[in-house]
Amino acid sequence: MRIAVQEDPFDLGAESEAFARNCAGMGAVVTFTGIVRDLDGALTAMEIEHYAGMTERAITGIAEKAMARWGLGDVLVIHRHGRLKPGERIMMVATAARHRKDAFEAAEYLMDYLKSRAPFWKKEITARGAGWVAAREEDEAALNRW
Amino acid sequence: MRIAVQEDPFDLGAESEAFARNCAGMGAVVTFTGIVRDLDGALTAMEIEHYAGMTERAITGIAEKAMARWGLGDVLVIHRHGRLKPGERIMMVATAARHRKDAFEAAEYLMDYLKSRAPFWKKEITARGAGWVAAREEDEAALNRW
Amino acid sequence: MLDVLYFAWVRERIGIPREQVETQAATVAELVEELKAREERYAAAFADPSALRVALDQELRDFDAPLAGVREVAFFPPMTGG
Amino acid sequence: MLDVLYFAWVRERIGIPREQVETQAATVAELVEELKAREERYAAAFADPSALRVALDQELRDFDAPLAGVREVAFFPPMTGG
Repeated sequence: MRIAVQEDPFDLGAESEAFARNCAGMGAVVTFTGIVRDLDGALTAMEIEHYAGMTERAITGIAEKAMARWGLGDVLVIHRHGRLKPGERIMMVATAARHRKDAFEAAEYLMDYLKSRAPFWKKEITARGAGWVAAREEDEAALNRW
Repeated sequence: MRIAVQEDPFDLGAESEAFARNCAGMGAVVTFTGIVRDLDGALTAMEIEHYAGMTERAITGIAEKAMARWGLGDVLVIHRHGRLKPGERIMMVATAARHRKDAFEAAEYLMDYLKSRAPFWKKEITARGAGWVAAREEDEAALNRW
Repeated sequence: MLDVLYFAWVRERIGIPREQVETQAATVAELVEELKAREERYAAAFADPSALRVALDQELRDFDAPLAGVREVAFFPPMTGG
Repeated sequence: MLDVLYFAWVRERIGIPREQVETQAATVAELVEELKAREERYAAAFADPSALRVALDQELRDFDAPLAGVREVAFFPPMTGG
Protein backbone atom coordinates (compact mmCIF):
# COMPACT_ATOMS: atom_id res chain seq x y z
CA MET A 1 0.00 0.00 0.00
CA ARG A 2 1.36 3.41 -0.91
CA ILE A 3 -0.20 6.80 -0.16
CA ALA A 4 1.41 9.94 -1.58
CA VAL A 5 0.21 13.50 -1.01
CA GLN A 6 2.34 15.84 -3.02
CA GLU A 7 2.57 19.11 -4.92
CA ASP A 8 4.63 17.67 -7.79
CA PRO A 9 3.17 15.93 -10.84
CA PHE A 10 3.24 12.14 -10.88
CA ASP A 11 4.15 9.82 -13.74
CA LEU A 12 0.91 7.99 -14.57
CA GLY A 13 2.57 5.53 -16.95
CA ALA A 14 5.39 4.59 -14.60
CA GLU A 15 3.04 4.35 -11.59
CA SER A 16 0.59 2.13 -13.50
CA GLU A 17 3.35 -0.12 -14.76
CA ALA A 18 5.02 -0.47 -11.36
CA PHE A 19 1.72 -1.13 -9.60
CA ALA A 20 0.66 -3.88 -12.00
CA ARG A 21 4.12 -5.46 -11.80
CA ASN A 22 3.96 -5.90 -8.04
CA CYS A 23 0.68 -7.80 -7.74
CA ALA A 24 1.64 -11.47 -7.84
CA GLY A 25 -1.44 -13.68 -7.78
CA MET A 26 -3.83 -10.88 -8.68
CA GLY A 27 -5.80 -11.10 -11.93
CA ALA A 28 -7.31 -7.63 -12.06
CA VAL A 29 -5.87 -4.12 -11.77
CA VAL A 30 -8.06 -1.01 -11.98
CA THR A 31 -6.75 2.55 -12.08
CA PHE A 32 -8.60 5.83 -11.91
CA THR A 33 -7.00 9.12 -12.90
CA GLY A 34 -8.59 12.50 -12.20
CA ILE A 35 -7.73 15.32 -14.61
CA VAL A 36 -8.41 19.07 -14.37
CA ARG A 37 -11.12 19.72 -16.96
CA ASP A 38 -10.83 22.94 -18.93
CA LEU A 39 -14.54 23.85 -18.60
CA ASP A 40 -14.79 24.83 -22.26
CA GLY A 41 -11.69 26.99 -22.04
CA ALA A 42 -12.91 29.17 -19.14
CA LEU A 43 -10.59 27.74 -16.50
CA THR A 44 -7.23 29.39 -15.81
CA ALA A 45 -6.17 27.14 -12.95
CA MET A 46 -7.39 24.85 -10.18
CA GLU A 47 -6.05 25.47 -6.69
CA ILE A 48 -6.21 22.54 -4.31
CA GLU A 49 -5.91 23.30 -0.61
CA HIS A 50 -5.49 20.51 1.91
CA TYR A 51 -5.17 19.93 5.64
CA ALA A 52 -1.55 18.89 5.76
CA GLY A 53 -1.66 17.13 9.12
CA MET A 54 -4.78 15.17 8.39
CA THR A 55 -4.66 14.30 4.71
CA GLU A 56 -2.34 11.32 4.70
CA ARG A 57 -3.94 9.88 7.82
CA ALA A 58 -7.44 10.18 6.34
CA ILE A 59 -6.43 8.59 3.03
CA THR A 60 -4.59 5.78 4.81
CA GLY A 61 -7.72 5.01 6.81
CA ILE A 62 -9.83 4.86 3.64
CA ALA A 63 -7.27 2.68 1.83
CA GLU A 64 -6.97 0.26 4.77
CA LYS A 65 -10.74 -0.20 4.84
CA ALA A 66 -10.73 -0.99 1.11
CA MET A 67 -7.81 -3.43 1.45
CA ALA A 68 -9.65 -5.38 4.16
CA ARG A 69 -13.15 -5.28 2.69
CA TRP A 70 -12.17 -6.54 -0.76
CA GLY A 71 -9.09 -8.58 0.19
CA LEU A 72 -6.99 -6.50 -2.17
CA GLY A 73 -3.46 -7.41 -3.16
CA ASP A 74 -2.42 -3.76 -3.15
CA VAL A 75 -3.67 -0.18 -3.17
CA LEU A 76 -2.07 3.01 -4.45
CA VAL A 77 -3.34 6.56 -3.89
CA ILE A 78 -1.55 9.67 -5.17
CA HIS A 79 -3.20 13.06 -4.64
CA ARG A 80 -1.74 16.43 -5.54
CA HIS A 81 -2.34 19.82 -3.98
CA GLY A 82 -1.35 23.35 -5.00
CA ARG A 83 -1.98 25.12 -8.28
CA LEU A 84 -2.81 22.94 -11.32
CA LYS A 85 -3.51 23.89 -14.91
CA PRO A 86 -6.28 22.43 -17.10
CA GLY A 87 -5.25 19.04 -18.42
CA GLU A 88 -2.96 18.30 -15.46
CA ARG A 89 -3.57 15.12 -13.49
CA ILE A 90 -4.90 15.76 -10.00
CA MET A 91 -4.79 12.28 -8.55
CA MET A 92 -4.86 8.57 -9.20
CA VAL A 93 -5.85 5.41 -7.40
CA ALA A 94 -5.01 1.82 -8.28
CA THR A 95 -6.42 -1.42 -6.89
CA ALA A 96 -5.35 -5.03 -7.43
CA ALA A 97 -7.67 -7.96 -6.74
CA ARG A 98 -8.06 -11.56 -7.80
CA HIS A 99 -11.22 -10.81 -9.78
CA ARG A 100 -12.41 -7.78 -11.70
CA LYS A 101 -15.53 -7.07 -9.66
CA ASP A 102 -13.54 -6.51 -6.47
CA ALA A 103 -10.93 -4.35 -8.19
CA PHE A 104 -13.66 -2.13 -9.70
CA GLU A 105 -15.70 -1.86 -6.51
CA ALA A 106 -12.68 -1.03 -4.39
CA ALA A 107 -11.55 1.68 -6.81
CA GLU A 108 -15.03 3.25 -6.80
CA TYR A 109 -15.13 3.06 -3.01
CA LEU A 110 -11.76 4.80 -2.78
CA MET A 111 -12.91 7.53 -5.15
CA ASP A 112 -16.21 8.08 -3.35
CA TYR A 113 -14.45 8.43 0.00
CA LEU A 114 -11.56 10.53 -1.29
CA LYS A 115 -14.12 12.85 -2.87
CA SER A 116 -16.06 13.53 0.34
CA ARG A 117 -13.88 12.42 3.27
CA ALA A 118 -10.30 13.38 2.44
CA PRO A 119 -9.53 16.99 3.44
CA PHE A 120 -9.04 18.64 0.06
CA TRP A 121 -10.83 21.74 -1.24
CA LYS A 122 -10.80 22.83 -4.85
CA LYS A 123 -10.94 26.42 -6.05
CA GLU A 124 -11.51 27.26 -9.69
CA ILE A 125 -9.71 30.29 -11.05
CA THR A 126 -11.30 31.77 -14.18
CA ALA A 127 -10.95 35.05 -16.06
CA ARG A 128 -14.17 36.19 -14.34
CA GLY A 129 -12.91 35.41 -10.84
CA ALA A 130 -12.33 32.58 -8.42
CA GLY A 131 -14.74 30.30 -6.63
CA TRP A 132 -14.67 27.29 -4.34
CA VAL A 133 -16.06 24.13 -5.87
CA ALA A 134 -19.21 23.17 -3.96
CA ALA A 135 -19.58 19.61 -2.74
CA ARG A 136 -22.30 17.87 -4.74
CA GLU A 137 -25.19 16.15 -3.01
CA GLU A 138 -24.77 13.16 -5.29
CA ASP A 139 -21.17 12.75 -4.08
CA GLU A 140 -22.34 12.61 -0.48
CA ALA A 141 -25.17 10.26 -1.48
CA ALA A 142 -22.68 7.97 -3.24
CA LEU A 143 -21.26 6.99 0.16
CA ASN A 144 -24.55 5.35 1.09
CA ARG A 145 -23.96 2.43 -1.23
CA TRP A 146 -20.98 1.21 0.79
CA MET B 1 -11.12 4.80 -30.28
CA ARG B 2 -8.48 2.14 -30.70
CA ILE B 3 -8.98 -1.63 -30.78
CA ALA B 4 -5.95 -3.90 -30.92
CA VAL B 5 -6.03 -7.71 -31.06
CA GLN B 6 -2.49 -9.00 -30.95
CA GLU B 7 -0.16 -11.79 -29.92
CA ASP B 8 2.58 -9.47 -28.69
CA PRO B 9 2.75 -7.98 -25.19
CA PHE B 10 1.61 -4.39 -24.79
CA ASP B 11 3.22 -1.60 -22.78
CA LEU B 12 0.71 -0.84 -20.01
CA GLY B 13 2.55 2.27 -18.81
CA ALA B 14 2.96 3.81 -22.25
CA GLU B 15 -0.62 2.95 -23.24
CA SER B 16 -2.05 4.46 -20.02
CA GLU B 17 0.03 7.60 -20.39
CA ALA B 18 -0.84 8.09 -24.07
CA PHE B 19 -4.54 7.45 -23.47
CA ALA B 20 -4.80 9.98 -20.63
CA ARG B 21 -2.86 12.54 -22.65
CA ASN B 22 -5.34 12.49 -25.53
CA CYS B 23 -8.54 13.20 -23.61
CA ALA B 24 -8.97 16.96 -23.71
CA GLY B 25 -11.99 18.05 -21.71
CA MET B 26 -12.34 14.74 -19.90
CA GLY B 27 -11.98 14.67 -16.11
CA ALA B 28 -11.89 10.93 -15.49
CA VAL B 29 -9.87 8.07 -16.93
CA VAL B 30 -10.37 4.46 -15.82
CA THR B 31 -8.19 1.54 -16.89
CA PHE B 32 -8.61 -2.17 -16.31
CA THR B 33 -5.78 -4.63 -16.81
CA GLY B 34 -6.28 -8.40 -16.82
CA ILE B 35 -3.34 -10.51 -15.69
CA VAL B 36 -2.76 -14.28 -15.90
CA ARG B 37 -3.05 -15.49 -12.30
CA ASP B 38 -0.66 -18.22 -11.26
CA LEU B 39 -3.32 -20.31 -9.44
CA ASP B 40 -1.03 -20.93 -6.47
CA GLY B 41 1.83 -21.98 -8.70
CA ALA B 42 -0.06 -24.74 -10.56
CA LEU B 43 -0.36 -22.91 -13.88
CA THR B 44 2.26 -23.46 -16.58
CA ALA B 45 0.64 -21.30 -19.25
CA MET B 46 -2.62 -19.85 -20.49
CA GLU B 47 -3.49 -20.37 -24.15
CA ILE B 48 -5.94 -17.93 -25.65
CA GLU B 49 -7.66 -18.93 -28.88
CA HIS B 50 -9.72 -16.44 -30.85
CA TYR B 51 -11.87 -16.19 -33.96
CA ALA B 52 -9.59 -14.04 -36.07
CA GLY B 53 -12.20 -12.80 -38.52
CA MET B 54 -14.73 -11.89 -35.87
CA THR B 55 -12.75 -10.64 -32.88
CA GLU B 56 -11.97 -7.08 -33.92
CA ARG B 57 -15.45 -6.58 -35.31
CA ALA B 58 -17.09 -7.84 -32.11
CA ILE B 59 -14.91 -5.66 -29.88
CA THR B 60 -15.49 -2.62 -32.07
CA GLY B 61 -19.23 -3.11 -31.74
CA ILE B 62 -18.98 -3.32 -27.96
CA ALA B 63 -16.74 -0.25 -27.77
CA GLU B 64 -19.01 1.81 -30.02
CA LYS B 65 -22.00 1.02 -27.82
CA ALA B 66 -20.05 2.16 -24.74
CA MET B 67 -18.88 5.36 -26.48
CA ALA B 68 -22.45 6.31 -27.36
CA ARG B 69 -24.14 5.25 -24.13
CA TRP B 70 -21.79 7.13 -21.79
CA GLY B 71 -20.73 9.92 -24.14
CA LEU B 72 -17.11 8.91 -23.71
CA GLY B 73 -14.22 11.01 -24.90
CA ASP B 74 -12.27 7.91 -25.90
CA VAL B 75 -12.03 4.13 -25.55
CA LEU B 76 -9.06 1.79 -25.81
CA VAL B 77 -9.19 -2.02 -25.91
CA ILE B 78 -6.12 -4.22 -26.26
CA HIS B 79 -6.56 -8.00 -26.10
CA ARG B 80 -3.87 -10.60 -26.61
CA HIS B 81 -4.14 -14.15 -27.89
CA GLY B 82 -1.68 -17.03 -28.03
CA ARG B 83 0.35 -18.55 -25.20
CA LEU B 84 0.83 -16.44 -22.07
CA LYS B 85 2.73 -17.17 -18.89
CA PRO B 86 1.49 -16.48 -15.34
CA GLY B 87 1.96 -12.80 -14.51
CA GLU B 88 1.66 -11.69 -18.13
CA ARG B 89 -0.96 -9.10 -19.01
CA ILE B 90 -3.79 -10.51 -21.10
CA MET B 91 -5.68 -7.36 -21.96
CA MET B 92 -6.54 -3.82 -20.99
CA VAL B 93 -9.36 -1.38 -21.49
CA ALA B 94 -9.37 2.37 -20.89
CA THR B 95 -12.27 4.82 -20.82
CA ALA B 96 -12.34 8.62 -20.63
CA ALA B 97 -15.40 10.56 -19.51
CA ARG B 98 -16.23 13.94 -18.03
CA HIS B 99 -17.16 12.41 -14.68
CA ARG B 100 -15.93 9.37 -12.77
CA LYS B 101 -19.22 7.50 -12.64
CA ASP B 102 -19.44 7.27 -16.43
CA ALA B 103 -15.80 6.25 -16.81
CA PHE B 104 -16.22 3.46 -14.24
CA GLU B 105 -19.52 2.19 -15.63
CA ALA B 106 -18.27 2.16 -19.19
CA ALA B 107 -15.13 0.23 -18.20
CA GLU B 108 -17.22 -2.36 -16.35
CA TYR B 109 -19.58 -2.62 -19.30
CA LEU B 110 -16.65 -3.21 -21.66
CA MET B 111 -15.24 -5.89 -19.38
CA ASP B 112 -18.58 -7.66 -18.95
CA TYR B 113 -19.12 -7.78 -22.71
CA LEU B 114 -15.54 -8.69 -23.60
CA LYS B 115 -15.78 -11.53 -21.10
CA SER B 116 -18.88 -13.12 -22.61
CA ARG B 117 -19.35 -11.70 -26.12
CA ALA B 118 -15.90 -11.36 -27.66
CA PRO B 119 -14.75 -14.62 -29.32
CA PHE B 120 -11.88 -15.64 -27.07
CA TRP B 121 -11.43 -18.99 -25.34
CA LYS B 122 -8.94 -19.61 -22.55
CA LYS B 123 -7.19 -22.90 -21.92
CA GLU B 124 -5.22 -23.49 -18.75
CA ILE B 125 -2.08 -25.61 -19.05
CA THR B 126 -0.95 -27.19 -15.79
CA ALA B 127 1.46 -29.96 -14.83
CA ARG B 128 -1.57 -32.24 -14.44
CA GLY B 129 -2.94 -31.49 -17.91
CA ALA B 130 -4.83 -28.88 -19.88
CA GLY B 131 -8.43 -27.72 -19.63
CA TRP B 132 -10.68 -25.11 -21.20
CA VAL B 133 -11.83 -22.43 -18.80
CA ALA B 134 -15.60 -22.76 -18.39
CA ALA B 135 -17.75 -19.66 -18.75
CA ARG B 136 -19.14 -18.70 -15.36
CA GLU B 137 -22.85 -18.19 -14.86
CA GLU B 138 -22.16 -15.00 -12.94
CA ASP B 139 -20.34 -13.57 -15.97
CA GLU B 140 -23.37 -14.19 -18.16
CA ALA B 141 -25.64 -12.81 -15.44
CA ALA B 142 -23.49 -9.66 -15.24
CA LEU B 143 -24.75 -8.65 -18.69
CA ASN B 144 -28.26 -8.24 -17.32
CA ARG B 145 -27.39 -5.08 -15.49
CA TRP B 146 -26.76 -3.18 -18.72
CA MET C 1 -21.23 -24.40 -49.90
CA LEU C 2 -20.74 -23.20 -46.34
CA ASP C 3 -17.48 -22.55 -44.53
CA VAL C 4 -17.96 -24.16 -41.14
CA LEU C 5 -15.52 -23.21 -38.35
CA TYR C 6 -14.95 -24.81 -34.95
CA PHE C 7 -13.24 -23.29 -31.93
CA ALA C 8 -11.92 -24.38 -28.54
CA TRP C 9 -13.18 -27.81 -27.39
CA VAL C 10 -15.60 -28.03 -30.32
CA ARG C 11 -12.57 -27.87 -32.62
CA GLU C 12 -10.72 -30.44 -30.49
CA ARG C 13 -13.63 -32.90 -30.45
CA ILE C 14 -14.29 -32.66 -34.17
CA GLY C 15 -10.55 -32.66 -34.88
CA ILE C 16 -10.40 -29.91 -37.50
CA PRO C 17 -10.61 -26.11 -37.28
CA ARG C 18 -12.73 -25.63 -40.41
CA GLU C 19 -14.25 -27.43 -43.37
CA GLN C 20 -16.52 -26.82 -46.32
CA VAL C 21 -19.99 -28.31 -46.04
CA GLU C 22 -22.47 -28.96 -48.83
CA THR C 23 -25.91 -28.63 -47.28
CA GLN C 24 -29.56 -27.86 -47.94
CA ALA C 25 -30.21 -27.08 -44.25
CA ALA C 26 -32.52 -24.09 -43.84
CA THR C 27 -31.47 -23.22 -40.28
CA VAL C 28 -28.52 -23.65 -37.96
CA ALA C 29 -30.46 -26.30 -36.03
CA GLU C 30 -30.96 -28.33 -39.21
CA LEU C 31 -27.25 -28.03 -40.04
CA VAL C 32 -26.41 -29.29 -36.55
CA GLU C 33 -28.66 -32.35 -37.09
CA GLU C 34 -26.92 -33.09 -40.38
CA LEU C 35 -23.48 -32.82 -38.80
CA LYS C 36 -24.46 -34.98 -35.79
CA ALA C 37 -25.60 -37.73 -38.17
CA ARG C 38 -22.19 -37.85 -39.85
CA GLU C 39 -19.84 -39.37 -37.31
CA GLU C 40 -19.47 -39.99 -33.61
CA ARG C 41 -17.04 -37.08 -33.14
CA TYR C 42 -19.68 -34.65 -34.47
CA ALA C 43 -22.37 -36.24 -32.33
CA ALA C 44 -20.09 -35.79 -29.31
CA ALA C 45 -19.32 -32.18 -30.13
CA PHE C 46 -22.97 -31.25 -30.67
CA ALA C 47 -24.44 -33.47 -27.93
CA ASP C 48 -25.58 -30.49 -25.84
CA PRO C 49 -26.48 -27.52 -28.04
CA SER C 50 -27.16 -25.39 -24.94
CA ALA C 51 -23.40 -25.57 -24.27
CA LEU C 52 -22.68 -24.09 -27.70
CA ARG C 53 -22.82 -20.72 -29.39
CA VAL C 54 -23.07 -20.00 -33.11
CA ALA C 55 -21.99 -17.07 -35.28
CA LEU C 56 -23.25 -16.53 -38.84
CA ASP C 57 -20.89 -14.47 -40.96
CA GLN C 58 -19.18 -13.43 -37.71
CA GLU C 59 -22.29 -12.24 -35.89
CA LEU C 60 -23.67 -14.11 -32.88
CA ARG C 61 -27.05 -15.67 -33.71
CA ASP C 62 -29.53 -18.20 -32.36
CA PHE C 63 -29.77 -21.82 -33.47
CA ASP C 64 -33.09 -21.17 -35.20
CA ALA C 65 -31.53 -18.50 -37.45
CA PRO C 66 -31.92 -19.12 -41.21
CA LEU C 67 -28.86 -19.98 -43.29
CA ALA C 68 -30.06 -18.32 -46.50
CA GLY C 69 -27.28 -16.11 -47.86
CA VAL C 70 -24.84 -17.12 -45.10
CA ARG C 71 -21.27 -17.99 -46.12
CA GLU C 72 -19.56 -18.70 -42.81
CA VAL C 73 -20.90 -20.59 -39.79
CA ALA C 74 -18.86 -20.89 -36.60
CA PHE C 75 -19.56 -23.14 -33.60
CA PHE C 76 -17.90 -22.65 -30.24
CA PRO C 77 -18.44 -22.85 -26.48
CA PRO C 78 -19.45 -19.76 -24.46
CA MET C 79 -16.69 -17.21 -24.75
CA THR C 80 -14.16 -16.56 -22.00
CA GLY C 81 -12.45 -13.33 -22.95
CA GLY C 82 -11.25 -10.48 -20.77
CA MET D 1 -5.43 26.41 24.75
CA LEU D 2 -6.77 25.05 21.52
CA ASP D 3 -5.19 25.28 18.08
CA VAL D 4 -8.07 26.26 15.80
CA LEU D 5 -7.59 25.85 12.04
CA TYR D 6 -9.66 27.17 9.16
CA PHE D 7 -9.68 25.93 5.56
CA ALA D 8 -11.05 27.02 2.17
CA TRP D 9 -13.76 29.70 2.36
CA VAL D 10 -13.91 29.47 6.16
CA ARG D 11 -10.27 30.55 6.19
CA GLU D 12 -10.96 33.30 3.69
CA ARG D 13 -13.94 34.70 5.61
CA ILE D 14 -12.16 34.68 8.95
CA GLY D 15 -8.99 35.96 7.31
CA ILE D 16 -6.45 33.71 9.06
CA PRO D 17 -5.49 30.04 8.59
CA ARG D 18 -5.09 29.26 12.30
CA GLU D 19 -5.06 30.78 15.75
CA GLN D 20 -4.81 29.80 19.39
CA VAL D 21 -8.03 30.05 21.36
CA GLU D 22 -8.44 30.17 25.13
CA THR D 23 -11.80 28.59 25.85
CA GLN D 24 -13.87 26.74 28.44
CA ALA D 25 -16.26 25.42 25.77
CA ALA D 26 -17.25 21.82 26.49
CA THR D 27 -18.29 20.96 22.93
CA VAL D 28 -17.60 22.04 19.38
CA ALA D 29 -21.03 23.70 19.26
CA GLU D 30 -20.18 25.81 22.32
CA LEU D 31 -16.87 26.81 20.77
CA VAL D 32 -18.68 27.88 17.61
CA GLU D 33 -21.02 30.08 19.67
CA GLU D 34 -18.04 31.71 21.39
CA LEU D 35 -16.33 32.39 18.07
CA LYS D 36 -19.51 33.76 16.45
CA ALA D 37 -19.85 36.24 19.31
CA ARG D 38 -16.38 37.63 18.69
CA GLU D 39 -16.63 39.55 15.44
CA GLU D 40 -18.74 39.84 12.32
CA ARG D 41 -16.25 37.83 10.21
CA TYR D 42 -16.63 34.85 12.56
CA ALA D 43 -20.41 35.24 12.60
CA ALA D 44 -20.35 35.21 8.77
CA ALA D 45 -18.11 32.13 8.61
CA PHE D 46 -20.22 30.16 11.08
CA ALA D 47 -23.63 31.47 9.99
CA ASP D 48 -24.75 28.08 8.67
CA PRO D 49 -23.17 25.24 10.65
CA SER D 50 -24.81 22.67 8.36
CA ALA D 51 -22.47 23.96 5.63
CA LEU D 52 -19.44 23.18 7.80
CA ARG D 53 -17.46 20.15 8.89
CA VAL D 54 -15.22 19.82 11.92
CA ALA D 55 -12.20 17.66 12.73
CA LEU D 56 -10.88 17.13 16.27
CA ASP D 57 -7.22 16.19 16.37
CA GLN D 58 -7.51 15.39 12.64
CA GLU D 59 -10.51 13.07 12.87
CA LEU D 60 -13.90 14.06 11.47
CA ARG D 61 -16.43 14.54 14.26
CA ASP D 62 -19.88 15.97 14.91
CA PHE D 63 -20.58 19.43 16.33
CA ASP D 64 -21.81 17.94 19.59
CA ALA D 65 -18.48 16.17 20.21
CA PRO D 66 -16.77 17.08 23.52
CA LEU D 67 -13.55 19.10 23.50
CA ALA D 68 -12.03 17.51 26.59
CA GLY D 69 -8.45 16.47 25.82
CA VAL D 70 -8.57 17.88 22.29
CA ARG D 71 -5.61 19.95 21.10
CA GLU D 72 -6.50 20.81 17.50
CA VAL D 73 -9.88 21.81 16.08
CA ALA D 74 -10.34 22.41 12.33
CA PHE D 75 -13.34 23.96 10.60
CA PHE D 76 -13.92 23.65 6.86
CA PRO D 77 -16.60 23.25 4.19
CA PRO D 78 -17.54 19.80 2.86
CA MET D 79 -14.50 18.30 1.19
CA THR D 80 -14.02 18.20 -2.57
CA GLY D 81 -11.14 15.84 -3.15
CA GLY D 82 -10.62 13.32 -5.89
